[in-house]
Amino acid sequence: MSTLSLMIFLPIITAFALFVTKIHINIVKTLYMIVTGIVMYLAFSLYVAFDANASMQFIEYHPWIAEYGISYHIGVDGVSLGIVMMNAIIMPLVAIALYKQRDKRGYWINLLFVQGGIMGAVLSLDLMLFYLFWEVMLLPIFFMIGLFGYGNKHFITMKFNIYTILGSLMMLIGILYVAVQYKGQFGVYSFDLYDLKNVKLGARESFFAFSGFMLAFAIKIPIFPFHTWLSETYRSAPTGAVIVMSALMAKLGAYAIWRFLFTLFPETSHALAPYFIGIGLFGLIYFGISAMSQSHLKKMFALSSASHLSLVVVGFFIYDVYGLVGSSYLIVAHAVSSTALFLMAGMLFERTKTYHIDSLGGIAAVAPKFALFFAFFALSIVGVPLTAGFVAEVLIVLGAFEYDIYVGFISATTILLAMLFMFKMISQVLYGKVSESAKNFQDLRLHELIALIPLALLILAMGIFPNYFIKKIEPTAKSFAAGKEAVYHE
Amino acid sequence: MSNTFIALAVPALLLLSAIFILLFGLSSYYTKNRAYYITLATLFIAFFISINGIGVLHSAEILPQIFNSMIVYDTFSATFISLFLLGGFLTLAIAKSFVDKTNFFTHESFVLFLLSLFGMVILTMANELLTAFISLEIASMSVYILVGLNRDSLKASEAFFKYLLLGSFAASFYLLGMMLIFAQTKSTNLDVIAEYILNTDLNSQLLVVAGSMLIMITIMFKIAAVPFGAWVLDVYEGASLPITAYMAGVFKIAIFAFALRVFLKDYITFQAIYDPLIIGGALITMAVGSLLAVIQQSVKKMLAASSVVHSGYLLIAFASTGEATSSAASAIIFYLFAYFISAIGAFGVLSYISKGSDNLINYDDLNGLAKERPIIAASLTVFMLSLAGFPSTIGFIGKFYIFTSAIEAGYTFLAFFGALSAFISIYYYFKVIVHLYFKESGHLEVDYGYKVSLAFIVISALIVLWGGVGTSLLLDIPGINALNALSKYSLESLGL
Amino acid sequence: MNVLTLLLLGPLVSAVLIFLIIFLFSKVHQSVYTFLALLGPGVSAFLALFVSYYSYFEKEVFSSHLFTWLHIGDFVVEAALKADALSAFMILFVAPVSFLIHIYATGYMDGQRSYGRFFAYFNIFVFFMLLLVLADNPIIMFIGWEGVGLTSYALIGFYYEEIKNTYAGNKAFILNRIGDFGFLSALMLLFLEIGSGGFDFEHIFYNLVQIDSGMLSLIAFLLFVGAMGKSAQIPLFVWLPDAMAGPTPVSALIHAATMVTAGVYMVARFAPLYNLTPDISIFIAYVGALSALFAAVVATREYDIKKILAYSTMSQLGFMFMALGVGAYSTALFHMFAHAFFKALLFMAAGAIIAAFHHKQDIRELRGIQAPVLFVMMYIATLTITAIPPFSAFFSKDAIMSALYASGHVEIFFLAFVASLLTAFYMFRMVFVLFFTREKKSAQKSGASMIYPMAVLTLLSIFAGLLNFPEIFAGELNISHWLGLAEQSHKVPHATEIILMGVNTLFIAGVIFYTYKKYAYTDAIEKENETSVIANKFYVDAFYHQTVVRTLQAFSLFFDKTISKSLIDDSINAMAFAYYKIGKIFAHAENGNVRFYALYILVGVVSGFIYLYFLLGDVV
Amino acid sequence: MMLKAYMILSIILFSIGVVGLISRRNIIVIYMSIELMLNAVNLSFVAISADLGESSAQVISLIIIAITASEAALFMSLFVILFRNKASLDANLFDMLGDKK
Amino acid sequence: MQNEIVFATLAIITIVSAIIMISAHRPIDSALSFIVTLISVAALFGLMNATFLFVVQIIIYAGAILSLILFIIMFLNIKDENLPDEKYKNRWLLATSLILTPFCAILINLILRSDIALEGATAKNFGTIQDVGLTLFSKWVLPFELVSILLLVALIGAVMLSKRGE
Repeated sequence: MSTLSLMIFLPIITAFALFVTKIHINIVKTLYMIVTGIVMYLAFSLYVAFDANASMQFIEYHPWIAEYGISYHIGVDGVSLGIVMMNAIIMPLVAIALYKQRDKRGYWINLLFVQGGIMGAVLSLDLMLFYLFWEVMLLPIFFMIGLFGYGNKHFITMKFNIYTILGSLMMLIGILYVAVQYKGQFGVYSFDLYDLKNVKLGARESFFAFSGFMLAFAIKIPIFPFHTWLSETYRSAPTGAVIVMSALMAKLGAYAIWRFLFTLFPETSHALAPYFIGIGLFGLIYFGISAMSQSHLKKMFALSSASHLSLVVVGFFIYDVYGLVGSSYLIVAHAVSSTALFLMAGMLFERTKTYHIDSLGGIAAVAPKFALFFAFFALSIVGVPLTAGFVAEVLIVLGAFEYDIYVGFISATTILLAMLFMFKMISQVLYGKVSESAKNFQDLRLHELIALIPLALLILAMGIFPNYFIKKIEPTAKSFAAGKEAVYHE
Repeated sequence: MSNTFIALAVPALLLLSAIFILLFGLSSYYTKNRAYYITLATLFIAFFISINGIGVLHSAEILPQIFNSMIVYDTFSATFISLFLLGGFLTLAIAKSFVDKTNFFTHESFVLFLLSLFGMVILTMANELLTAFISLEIASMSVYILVGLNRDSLKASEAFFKYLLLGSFAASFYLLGMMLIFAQTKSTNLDVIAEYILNTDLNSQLLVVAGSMLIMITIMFKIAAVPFGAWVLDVYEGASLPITAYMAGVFKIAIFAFALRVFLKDYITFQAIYDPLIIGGALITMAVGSLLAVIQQSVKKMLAASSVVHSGYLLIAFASTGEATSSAASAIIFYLFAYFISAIGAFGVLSYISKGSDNLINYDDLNGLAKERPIIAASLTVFMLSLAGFPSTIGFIGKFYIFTSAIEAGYTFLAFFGALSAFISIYYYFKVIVHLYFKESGHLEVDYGYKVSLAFIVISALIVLWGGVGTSLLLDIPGINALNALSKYSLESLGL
Repeated sequence: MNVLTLLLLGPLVSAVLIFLIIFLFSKVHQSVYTFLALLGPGVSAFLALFVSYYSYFEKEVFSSHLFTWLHIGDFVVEAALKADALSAFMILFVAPVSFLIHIYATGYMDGQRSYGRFFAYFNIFVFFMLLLVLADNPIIMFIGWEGVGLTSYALIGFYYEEIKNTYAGNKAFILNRIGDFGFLSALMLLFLEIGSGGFDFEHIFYNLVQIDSGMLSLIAFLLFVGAMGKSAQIPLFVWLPDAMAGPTPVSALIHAATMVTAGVYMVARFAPLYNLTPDISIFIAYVGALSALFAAVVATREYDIKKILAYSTMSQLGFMFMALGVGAYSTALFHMFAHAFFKALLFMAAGAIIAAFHHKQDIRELRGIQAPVLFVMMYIATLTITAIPPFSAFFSKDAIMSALYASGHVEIFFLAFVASLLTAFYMFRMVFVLFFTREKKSAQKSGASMIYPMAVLTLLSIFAGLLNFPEIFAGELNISHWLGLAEQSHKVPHATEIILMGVNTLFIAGVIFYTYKKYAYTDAIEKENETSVIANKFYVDAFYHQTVVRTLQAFSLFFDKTISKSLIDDSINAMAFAYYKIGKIFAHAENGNVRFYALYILVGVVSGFIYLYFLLGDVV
Repeated sequence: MMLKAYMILSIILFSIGVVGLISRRNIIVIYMSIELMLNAVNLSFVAISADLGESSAQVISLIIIAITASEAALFMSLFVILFRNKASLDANLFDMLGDKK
Repeated sequence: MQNEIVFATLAIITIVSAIIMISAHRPIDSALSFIVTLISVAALFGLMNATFLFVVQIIIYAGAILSLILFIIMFLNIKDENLPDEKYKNRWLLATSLILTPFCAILINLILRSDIALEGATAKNFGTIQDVGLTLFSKWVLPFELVSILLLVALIGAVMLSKRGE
């Protein structure tokens, strides 16, 4: 079994094994740590072995459902590498940070499961395989919210689930449509991405198929106006699930736009790009401003994520090297930052039993380390220099300016938007008089520090030495952008 | 084993066993358990005989001189016969607790059970309308009676009443249709009718068209397509759980098997005429079924209503048989298998936890089951996911085939509506999961016992999962590809 | 190790070490922090002098290539430092002043709980400031630019127990970032126009001619937006007075000597660009003039000692921008140079007063303090700022005035003139109110670590003017020559210049006299009306609050509650609910009556037949 | 032969049966309506047989009569059960199942 | 011609009695008029020379099934007050007839348009027991056997359902 397959199936199989056996929670946690540790090791070795001058590599191919040309076809390139790395790094860290909190087997099993699912979805190069993982990774989240969430969790997890699946099903129809057209043109069925991109579709058909895909991705990301599940879901979800959703799954939606839409429907993507750039820019501003009036910490972060993801969408649809690299970079950067922030929000809740910004305050006085990290991560979301987000935003803005000067200006507002709510929030949560709920606030524990420090260092490293990371993405982005040129000039 | 032998041995075995139990029931050696195990053993043996007929291409009329070419044993029927037998076996095996705990499962009920299977076996082999009708009636009547088995229950009696009345009503349409066809073609043999249709123009086919439609209506009634299937909720509600499972899982497949044969042999020429009707039927069936399923408070009725939706999906594929014959038809076969195993599992779980009561199993009755019985809960979850068409289960592959065939036939909008109703189905299927896992239980922990029933539930769940991801890459167990091949062979054996 | 690298990293290393110590050890003696805090800036200050020395005398250009920051396609950003004359000039005062203020701060912050944290931030600030100044390309400069804003934010809100302070920090950073928005946009445009030819300053200026003039103006304007934010010019100035919430050394270092001057530096750095866009240059001059005047007017009705100084900073920056606007770059820079010393001195003195008086800041409450040393220093600094000869600012301001006059924009000159008179008024108002009183209050004595840096700065304030001694006094304009910027030289005849100087000084002296009459030993200050337009800063803050903040909040609520919740979410829920309701209606059809079920079947059959009829109707 | 006339009569009888089945609440009448429908079909079969001069169709109708008989058996027991339960044979009374609530 | 007149008479009797059957209030009336229908159908069988079917119709239908129905009516001792109060019976009849009319009309239309009538030569022994029996056992033996199983099922069912619970 290759590295990639191992990274996909080791967590899933372990999750199954843990599910059917009844073992002590401590062993479950230990196994979780071991498995995610192995995955992380594999991911690092993958990163090292990854050839920075090539695009798609580590390809693995086996036929699966022969009749329909569905195969187990996986591979990794510069962009997916980022998400793979995030997935591999975040999962163990989440566990370290929450080690003491969660004494439920289901929590860890679901997390393992979702890790495998996301890994599979990222690496898939076959549309059915992708769809399989795309849907499967939803299930653990559904369970996690329903089992370990807060508030009106049953309704919310259901709504989230239904909403997401609506998109997925439309995507399924899109996939099938393209595959059937392929059969019509080439005589055999195939769901392989590289086969299907040869399909010639009429403008109308292409548009509808595109819409099917896009709906799935738009809901998952989410972009305006498919975002209404977002803030309630984030509010209700337990920390682990929120992190997975915001740091990985939402990013996967953006990634999928790039991987599938741009490959399958280059012309349509190009033709519709202005609209999506428009929606993205609108979302960027809309979510940013919406976040201003939130009093719930997680809802605010949710909208902030949405705002940034809209920017990612803009970056992808700009479709040049800067936009692509910038968006890929922002995916990773924001994943790290939001992981850390949601983790810390979870810690905050564990200590104060509230997420309400109004009832918090003065934490810096009682827990300086906490305050330091919290502020740091919040600022990294804002995209201050020397953090990863800054690099990404500069690149996207550059791409946006290259695309169109007005698009450039609007996308440059990203450096303003996050501040509008983030700073007030920092002030209210960390500073001021010590609030009632923060009186007995315990500063960061050792295991929490162990989880947060690598994230902080990663953010800094990516902000200070971006070139080292971007080198791995660049060839992929370039080959795609070159493809775009071909489309333009056809 | 020669095919003729299989074709004769299986129904004969069922019939003889039925008669044996009927007589055995009068003797003093009789206990319910023995009759139960004899039935199981019969089904098991019959199943093992019948699976010899699948996977290889063959088609032959059985004793054409004596039976006047009225029955045909081909891979198609072999496949379905194996399915019924497996289904009957699983239903009965899972229903062990139910059988034990109730007093209305007498020896006659086993007889009827076997006879209904006998009817279905003949039905799939039938190549002639009257034979088909009689065998359908054998199966139906047995099921009517099985529905009304619990005479003390008002619900069961009422369900029996409705099913019988409406069933007879629908059957008379079948006969009327048969009469019209006969009036025109002078035959009831499917092959002869097909030949007639091929050799004449539409002017000489007026009554064939009308009669075929009447027969189609009977089929629609049996598969509970809207507006003919209003009975289904009430009857499923009134019947005891194993019987509901049997109806939903096995009996329905038998109807579809027959319908598929009739469609592919005769109707296919009329595709242009019937397609709008079938499409309309599919759309309205999915729409109404979804609406009804959403509002149900009890899991059993929800499953009943959702079985209507599943019929809608199958109608999509039926509509597509004209343009994309091979993929649509094999999609139907695959989907039938997928639905069959999932429905049997789902109803089986319900019957397992209802322990013989005629409870409807409301959603709230499932609360907290995951804590007390994680395996049962997980299995039910798997079945729900499969019914909902969630990837990694067999139900997804089934839907995948159906939608693909619809698109291939040019009915992309049908696939779209199918996806929409699948989307709505997420709500009611996941509601079960919500109750299983998320709600606190209100009742005390109960011991259900019956490891055997449990084992078969789990086996069904594993089949469902394996059918969704199975591949011979990992283990040398037949996976999706094998199932595909199976449906392809059975299709080819119809000689299209 | 490269000199510049060391110069840059010194403060950073200090900061990181301090952070580590805070983090790892709970109790450390304060002297450890003091040592570390002074080590980095000390090294930097020393090296800065070294670099400037070589730059000045040997015309040596130092440079250092650290690593490739980013390389995608054409977008190559090297993390490289370069100390050409302009940069060397900047670090000449930035680093030493920083060092001095560090020393001062060790006294000012003595014994405070967050002593270590303060110096960590302080050192990071110095690092970013040096990065800004030394950067060889605009992107790295932008990092430093943003970095100083960030640390400024942290330092303004340093006393976070009072949440208002942190809000002041927020405000500062947000307004700064509005400026950065312009800066960043300008850089992006610049890159897209000529970035493929290399994106360090040298190549940029070399390729400037390729850009068409409209775009060039846009870029120039956007760059200046950045400068507006950073240097607190109209309309982005409102953060500066609020920023006085930070500890006084912060005000001295960041909001007087270094960070706020970054805007000036940036415009000067892009002098080749601005030379090509005269419209924008004049615009800058106007903005500067208005800012200078506005700040001066507001300062006349201000009572908070630090805010008076803050407005005076803004006003002085306005002078610098006026000079920049008319192309007198080195003059502006020279004024900035002088300003760094006397303004830092003013702030430090004010800080000492505040520290001595239980952290009161209202000049009416501080009246009559007894601190002779502080008085002398403050007095000298005040004389400097009002441009009384022979203090340094006299030369710089005079140069500005004559440049303005020479440029032919008399209106600007006039505005500047009024502003300079007002400067004299409000500065002396402050001094007279503070020190020239009948009743006396005794103060705590300031520590040595505070006094000595101030003494050094006092000397510098007095003598810094020597460095750019104008020709009129037989000087050689050393700095101007050293910098060698592409200036638009507006020469005025010496006679005119002398007249200007004379008139100017005379008027200023008159104003001082008037002020003396009005405030010294009187209680005029008590009688002033606090509700006037001026005392309310022309309601600019309120205006911003009403228009921008309120609007944003209203939008936020509108988006979140009306659009997201009511419009989208509720309609989705309503759809689900409606669906359920329709289901209920169908449940009525499913009424359990078998005859109805039969009827449905019949309806199905009949409709099927009607369909058939229409299909087969015309067959025969 | 008047095959078409017989068939039309048969259709009319069938329709009357359908009308009776749906309109009447008395279950016995309903049952008789079903019998009428089957008989109508039989009539046609015999007519076809006579028209063809071949007796296959008669055999079919014979078999249908047998099927009718078996249905009759079930209906008889149904009457007994229903009457036992509710002391009435009103079809409208049996609506316990269903979603009316 | 003679045949036509007889047919028309019988047809009218059949239809009228069928209508009475479905509209009579008391089941016993319905049953009696149903007997008339069945017998006239049997007469129609006779008219077509289907003698065996004629006999079977009378014996099984008019004889067995109808007596069974009458027996049940008597056995259950259905009194008038047990009868459903069919207030809207006539409306229902009318409405259903209206709904059904298109079905009926279209089918009749199709029959009239179709080319079914062969007017084949009638064999000498047509419709006799010999003729029918030979056809039954040569061509239709399988349905015949199956019907026996069907009857078995019905038998078991009837016994099961009707026997008293223990």
